[in-house]
Amino acid sequence: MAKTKKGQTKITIYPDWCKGCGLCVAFCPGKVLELDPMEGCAKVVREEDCINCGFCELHCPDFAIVITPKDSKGSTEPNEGSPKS
Amino acid sequence: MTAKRNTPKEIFALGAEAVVEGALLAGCSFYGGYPITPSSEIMEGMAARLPKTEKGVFIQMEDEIASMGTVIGASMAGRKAMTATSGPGFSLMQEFIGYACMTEVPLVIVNVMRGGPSTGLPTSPAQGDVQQARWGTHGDHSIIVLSATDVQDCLQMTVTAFNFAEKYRTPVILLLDEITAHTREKITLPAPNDIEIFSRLQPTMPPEWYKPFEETVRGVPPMPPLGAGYRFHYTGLTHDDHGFPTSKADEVASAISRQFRKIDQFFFDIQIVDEHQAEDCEILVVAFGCVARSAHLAVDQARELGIKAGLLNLKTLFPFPRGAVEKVIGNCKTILVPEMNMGQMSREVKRVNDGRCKVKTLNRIDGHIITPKQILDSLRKG
Amino acid sequence: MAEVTQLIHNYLRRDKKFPHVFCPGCGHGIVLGSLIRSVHALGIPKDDVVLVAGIGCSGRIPVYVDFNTVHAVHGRALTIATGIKMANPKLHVIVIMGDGDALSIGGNHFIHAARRNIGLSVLVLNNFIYGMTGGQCSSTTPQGDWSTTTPYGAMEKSFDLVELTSAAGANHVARGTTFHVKTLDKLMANTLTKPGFNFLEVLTPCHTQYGRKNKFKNPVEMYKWLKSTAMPLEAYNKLAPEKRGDRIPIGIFQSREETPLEVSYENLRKQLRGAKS
Amino acid sequence: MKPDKDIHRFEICLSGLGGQGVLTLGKIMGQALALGHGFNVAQTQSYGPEARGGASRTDLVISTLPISYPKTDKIDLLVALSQEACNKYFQLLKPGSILLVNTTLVKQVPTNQFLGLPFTEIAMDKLKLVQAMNTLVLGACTFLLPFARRAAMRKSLEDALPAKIVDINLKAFNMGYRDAQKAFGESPAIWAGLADSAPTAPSALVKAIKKKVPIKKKPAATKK
Repeated sequence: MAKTKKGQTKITIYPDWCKGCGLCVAFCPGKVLELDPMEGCAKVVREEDCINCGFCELHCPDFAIVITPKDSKGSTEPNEGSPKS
Repeated sequence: MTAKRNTPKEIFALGAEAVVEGALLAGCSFYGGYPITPSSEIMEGMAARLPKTEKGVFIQMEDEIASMGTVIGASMAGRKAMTATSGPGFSLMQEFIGYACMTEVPLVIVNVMRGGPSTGLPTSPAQGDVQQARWGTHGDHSIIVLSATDVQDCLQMTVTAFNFAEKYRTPVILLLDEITAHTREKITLPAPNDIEIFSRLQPTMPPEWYKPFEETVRGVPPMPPLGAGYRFHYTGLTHDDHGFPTSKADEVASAISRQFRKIDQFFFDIQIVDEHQAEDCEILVVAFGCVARSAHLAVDQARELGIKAGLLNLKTLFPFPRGAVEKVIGNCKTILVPEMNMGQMSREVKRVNDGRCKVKTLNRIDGHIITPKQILDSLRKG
Repeated sequence: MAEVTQLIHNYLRRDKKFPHVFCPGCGHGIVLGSLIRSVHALGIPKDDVVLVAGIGCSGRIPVYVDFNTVHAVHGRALTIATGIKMANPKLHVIVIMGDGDALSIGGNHFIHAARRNIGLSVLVLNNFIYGMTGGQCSSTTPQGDWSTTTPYGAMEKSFDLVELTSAAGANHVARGTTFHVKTLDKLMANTLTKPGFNFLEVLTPCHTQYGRKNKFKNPVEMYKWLKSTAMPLEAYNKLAPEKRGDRIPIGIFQSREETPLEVSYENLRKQLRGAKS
Repeated sequence: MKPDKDIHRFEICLSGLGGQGVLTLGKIMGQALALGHGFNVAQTQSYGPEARGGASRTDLVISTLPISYPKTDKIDLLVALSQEACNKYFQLLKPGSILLVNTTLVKQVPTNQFLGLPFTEIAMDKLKLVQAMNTLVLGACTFLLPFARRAAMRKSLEDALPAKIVDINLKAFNMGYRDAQKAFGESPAIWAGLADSAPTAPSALVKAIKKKVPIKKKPAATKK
């Protein structure tokens, strides 16, 4: 499984729907996300480090995270290097 | 089964068997149940017959609660569905009866009454579930409760029960008793074309315009089967027109009051009674089920003795046929209410009578029918 | 992958209030996501799906999703689902229940539905606790754990749902977790497609009612626990029994091909009617 | 169909041990009278736990008019096939009632006004089938009841039973009818009014009592 390049994705978080559970923040392998203590929800702080593993999108219990390719023609396949148990 | 019968036919049948015939004539194609004396003959009849019909489904469940669940599910999926039970089983069904009222799912429950409370007298008749049929499930609700007097009546009232269930989107309870269910009589099976059958209204608008619990002229919204393209939500929570939970006071009030109104405004259709010698009577017997048969004979015997007795045989127990009672008691001095319980129907009669006549009760709870002689003796005392 | 969330949004009921009612970190939303992805991937039309749920947190799921949905009474979702499936076997009937719902109050219905092997996809969202009513002990609360009704620790043993369901006669039995979502998606697809009683237990954390009282600081800690505790069944089986400890195997535990009830019944009807004419 | 005689509430009580086929007997008789003869018939039963051995009873009310009260009120014919049933239901007899007993099992009849045939013994000795006893009783009753027609009863029997046991039961039915004819001569005089145009005959009841239908041996064991 070839590693895709970092930073090819755009991450959108809907603050209205995010409840700030912190799952995405805790498990993101690239430490892309952080909890915003003021807003009480997750926000994107290092989008350029995103490896498009898809973990946050799959695990967000509130359907509040959307990942789209920056370049719309780019690969949207998830990187298989997602966290393993 | 394959060849459709086009002419009436005489059979010698049990009350329970007549219920089966009535249900099949009414278009029942689903039975979910659990065996319990003295209602099991209905279940056995359905087990033999339904798999031979085109779409008929019979399923024996693990208890009466589950039986009611399958009947509700089948009705949601578009079937005319029923179950039958007795005493303890009827108690177990109460929670789901409330759910069926709330979700307005048409179905028929036959309760063959036996002696109670608890296990009581499993093989003996009683009429102790009258108020339970009306008020058994928690919360305020409207419901239709019917009864039947003889075997032909079992057939007829089962058809009526299905028609009411479908017409008013409500559970309908048919209260029989052990004697009525276990009496064999000659009855006439009507030809299928000779009886009136009502089926629930279907929506005629596009799905996106459909509101499953909307106010309509009759107060009864159309009901599509699951899977027909009208995706909506059923819930036992108080819900809005679309079926989604709500606790807004105005939505709650309008939903619940519509559920009452859809039945209340059709009393003339729902309340069925039989009168016998009632036009000029001075002493009126109000009875139902097997006791109405004793009363019928007693009234005839009383008339021979010169007593102006009459009988009002209630086929609809709830909504209580107030109008029919009021109409008859104009000339009356006394009303006698014989029933095989400690006075459940006489409460209703007293309420309607409102002090106009003397209301006498005649109660029996020993597992035996009230005899014509008991009633006659009471009539003679006036 | 970009479609993941948008796809889910397409299946949600737009007029319902979001965010949904579930607590922060509750796994129920993750299960709903997995369910929607699987229904979509399998190409099952929304009209053909009937989602039946019981009472409890899991019972709130159907409101949000645009299928035919039924919110039943407590513990009895399977009975309504049985009626629906027998009345119309063409429908995909999916039942979502919680552990208390399915196995405590609904335990009898559960084992009998499994015994009948009726064609239902049955999801039990096991969070070890009664969430909605305030954290009371359920029949899957691990022995010794705290709940509001076991303030001195749960005394009774808990159910192993996988073993119970297999023994009761279900065709397919699986277990997944809300941490292992890709595995969950595969198990979900299996659960939605294979005929007969098809059971999937999903371990899903309830931090609010269970985690907080049982030494999990926050929801993340519970997912970490799932990550470190759950392991694939194949690996688990290779592990020496003494090394298994508290590990929980996940995967497919049972795959039988016995005829589902609705099919047997259809056959009986054909046979009876064939013999008649 | 229309019945050819007028009857107002003729009441029969059939009683015996559970397992003797009392309920089946009642059903076949009722069906014949309802469908084959055209009467209104209400058949009720005391309905006990489904174990064999206890007292079992079914009642028939037969009438040309619609039947209001379905239970029996004043029994015209009591059939007692066991001692227990005879003891238990004897009190139902009123003046003018006829009692028919199975003399194989009923050894102590509380009256000397009764008709008797050893039904169980006949079933075992002549038919080698104790289960056919109830059909013998049907035959005997068909003879005794002045409004009963033999052909209609036979037809009901044929309709009600599985094909493989029809023959033996028809044989039993005919045997019961003939044995009753032999033993009792005619139907009870008190029912003469119910017959077509039969002149009032000497009381068959009295005759039957005088005849004292013989009992050959100890009754067979009655355990079931």
